[in-house]
Amino acid sequence: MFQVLLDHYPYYLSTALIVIGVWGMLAKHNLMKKVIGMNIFQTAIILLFISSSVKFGATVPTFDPKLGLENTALYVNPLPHVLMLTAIVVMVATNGVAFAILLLIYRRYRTLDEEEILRRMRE
Amino acid sequence: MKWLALFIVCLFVAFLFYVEVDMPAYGDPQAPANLHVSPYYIQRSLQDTETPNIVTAILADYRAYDTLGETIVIFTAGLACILLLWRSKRDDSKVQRPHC
Amino acid sequence: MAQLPAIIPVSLLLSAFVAFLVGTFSRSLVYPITLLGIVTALVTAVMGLIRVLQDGAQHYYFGGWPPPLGIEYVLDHLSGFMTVLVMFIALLSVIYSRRSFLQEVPEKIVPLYSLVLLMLAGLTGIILTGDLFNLYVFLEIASLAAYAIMAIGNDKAPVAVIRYVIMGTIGACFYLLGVGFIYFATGSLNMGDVARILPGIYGSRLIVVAMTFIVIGMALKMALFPLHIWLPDVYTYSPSAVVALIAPIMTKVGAYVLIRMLVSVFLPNYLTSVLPVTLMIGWLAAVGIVAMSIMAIAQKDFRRMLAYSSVAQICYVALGIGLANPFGLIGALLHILNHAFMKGCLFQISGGIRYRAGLWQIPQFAGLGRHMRWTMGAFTVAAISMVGIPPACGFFSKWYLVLGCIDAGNWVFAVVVVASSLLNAVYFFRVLEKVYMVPSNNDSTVTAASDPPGEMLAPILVLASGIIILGVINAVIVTQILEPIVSLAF
Amino acid sequence: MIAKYRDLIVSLACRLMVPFMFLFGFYVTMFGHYGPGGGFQGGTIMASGVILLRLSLGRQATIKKFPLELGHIVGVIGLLIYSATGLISILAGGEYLNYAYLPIPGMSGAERQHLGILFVEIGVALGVFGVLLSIFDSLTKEG
Repeated sequence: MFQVLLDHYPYYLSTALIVIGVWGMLAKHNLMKKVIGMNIFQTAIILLFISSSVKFGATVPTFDPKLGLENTALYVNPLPHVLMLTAIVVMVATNGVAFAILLLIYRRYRTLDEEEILRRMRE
Repeated sequence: MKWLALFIVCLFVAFLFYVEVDMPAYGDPQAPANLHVSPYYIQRSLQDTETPNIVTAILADYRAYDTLGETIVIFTAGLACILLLWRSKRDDSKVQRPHC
Repeated sequence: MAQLPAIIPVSLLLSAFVAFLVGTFSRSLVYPITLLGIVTALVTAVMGLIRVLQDGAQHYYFGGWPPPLGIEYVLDHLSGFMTVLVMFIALLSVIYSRRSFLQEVPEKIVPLYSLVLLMLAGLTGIILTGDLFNLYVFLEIASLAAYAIMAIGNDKAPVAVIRYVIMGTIGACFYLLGVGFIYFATGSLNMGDVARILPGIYGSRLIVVAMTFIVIGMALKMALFPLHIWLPDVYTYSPSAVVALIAPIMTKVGAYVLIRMLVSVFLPNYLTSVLPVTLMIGWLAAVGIVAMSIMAIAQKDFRRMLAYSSVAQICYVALGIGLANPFGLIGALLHILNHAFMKGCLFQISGGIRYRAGLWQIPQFAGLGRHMRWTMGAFTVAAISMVGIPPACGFFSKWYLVLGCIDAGNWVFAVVVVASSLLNAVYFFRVLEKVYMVPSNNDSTVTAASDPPGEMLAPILVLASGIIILGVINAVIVTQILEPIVSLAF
Repeated sequence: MIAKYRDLIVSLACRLMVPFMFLFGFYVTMFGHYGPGGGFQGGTIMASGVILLRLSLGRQATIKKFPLELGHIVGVIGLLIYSATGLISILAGGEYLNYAYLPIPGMSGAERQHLGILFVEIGVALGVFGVLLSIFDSLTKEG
């Protein structure tokens, strides 16, 4: 049991971050905090992918003449890095759109509290 | 709502703990993800593209279409901000601009 | 001709860039460029479908790198069918949208049409791709563009849309997590490759959780019953032309991804033997059909009624997927087609009523039947089809769904499908009664109303006649296009 | 509306830093072939240079050099460079984005791939630079 924990601890750490993000998105009333929760969620997923690419004793995935190319265990897995570069950009873009919509809401209602906005919408 | 959120979060934790026991060990070079496609990238990308940085070779060549999608995503976000936040020229001329 | 699969999204993307660049200098050129891009994509999609029907599935390797290395596009019966459907509905909606946008948001035409093109490019990208991660990227393109164009409605639209943003992002992140677990277990991202590797490792917990996460993520995107809470508000407060564009195709593409996952990634025998996830989807859908139809009956706002009805109809598709047998899948696919036509028609009609009379509330519709003759005629056709009366196409998809239920021996589902037709009848005939039977109270907004201008009326009539035509030729569609898909899966 | 930051040292330091930020962004874009770097990173650094100017000198002062429309026009040009690279390979008979078909005489396939990656990275850098600037300008526009 302890060995399992030791073998997977980075995954558990990113799980903790994912859960914090989901909690922020679901339970907070302030829309800004929801967007921050969204950010934490996405960053935690990025962390999960990147920690899966680690190989102990390996270096960055850039060709090094001293190491050669025969032994692939000497370079970390490059594919998750590529995927996460794309995912980071997607995250930035989602944030941009979310902020734009938040600004629209704030200009019209002068608050970002969800309860308050919903109450005013019903009027 | 709080209780529902708590329930969902607990479910989520249970799922993730359930799955992470079966994940390949951290830092294991023999993990399935490190054995299927990634060795090809590491061994052949220099030969195929003359680019020492393997990440760049994958990003802009093997999976270049993903990168096109990535650039389009951010372009979409830019357009979305313009659509939502820019006022029309007609409106702007009416509003007196404060000078700073 | 081998380039066909790539040209569909690329022509849309290029016309989006060009439309934006040209639009900053001359606003009037944006609409023709948009139309040109969509027509090009539609023609290419039709050519692609014809080619698929003749020669079988087409595979296209981006950058010339074969599948596990590079990104692959797969144009087979399923994706060809969906591309043609999405582009056809999009063409009609864009033709319809011009008048409406000019009335509601005249100064924002340029970014608006560019975003519409980007959204369509994202949707075709989702449909055509054979790569799990590429699907995520295009899913985000389509979603971001959809958030933006939905948020320009009235004061309440941004509040509704920010909830959609949060739910949609949770959905996309769940999908990404699921793809991640598949990647950790197999090392591949290509759907065909993953499907080859998976049977050896079906026991792994990674695959079970990956499947669950992908299904939950897509259920959020397609607004499956308990996760639908973002949808009614968004459809009610967004601009009517935008809803007429998005409602028929956006949620369907979520359903398509689910079908694609079941058909070409996790093969159906996995679902029935290892994880009863389809049964879960089926039960949720069955509850959803009844609950949402009842909610639709309770609504006074026409758009809100249609929105709840949309959720109920998506549940029919999910029910077909949940049955996981050939008839169920045919029913689901046929219902995607039929519902896109019916909901497109209905939302365009609601926009038309708003354009001419400015009305949303059903009680105010009294007497509209005499003044908006063609529009209300189309509404009658769509309503008959929604209820499921034979010459219209809605009957046939329900027929296949019932056959699927009987095949699976699940009588509860069969009863739900039949009984929900009665509920549909209640809420549509209520509107029909108001429109035709109740005499108008000589309200000036009603008596002054007439059919919307030809540009808006033509798409409505095309869709309404399409409903009848689809009903007549449904046997051809089923044998030519849908049965090959089903034979692929089972 | 962003006002000028009323401190000589801050505004002078920012003004001095910006050319170097551009240079560094360009370097990061070009260095992507050999080490950490690439179009997105380089474009972000360049965009942050302009954003720093906007924050320190105020919008009115910088709007002449970097007009509001600059952002999205540069962004679209970057995207057009990217998709044109793909289209040229289609016209030359290859698949979309297959750089081995780029019509450049006297080069082997791998060298063309190398050059194609460079074009694409420049496209991404311009696109990200323009669009990030445009997002910043939209978000800070007065309502």
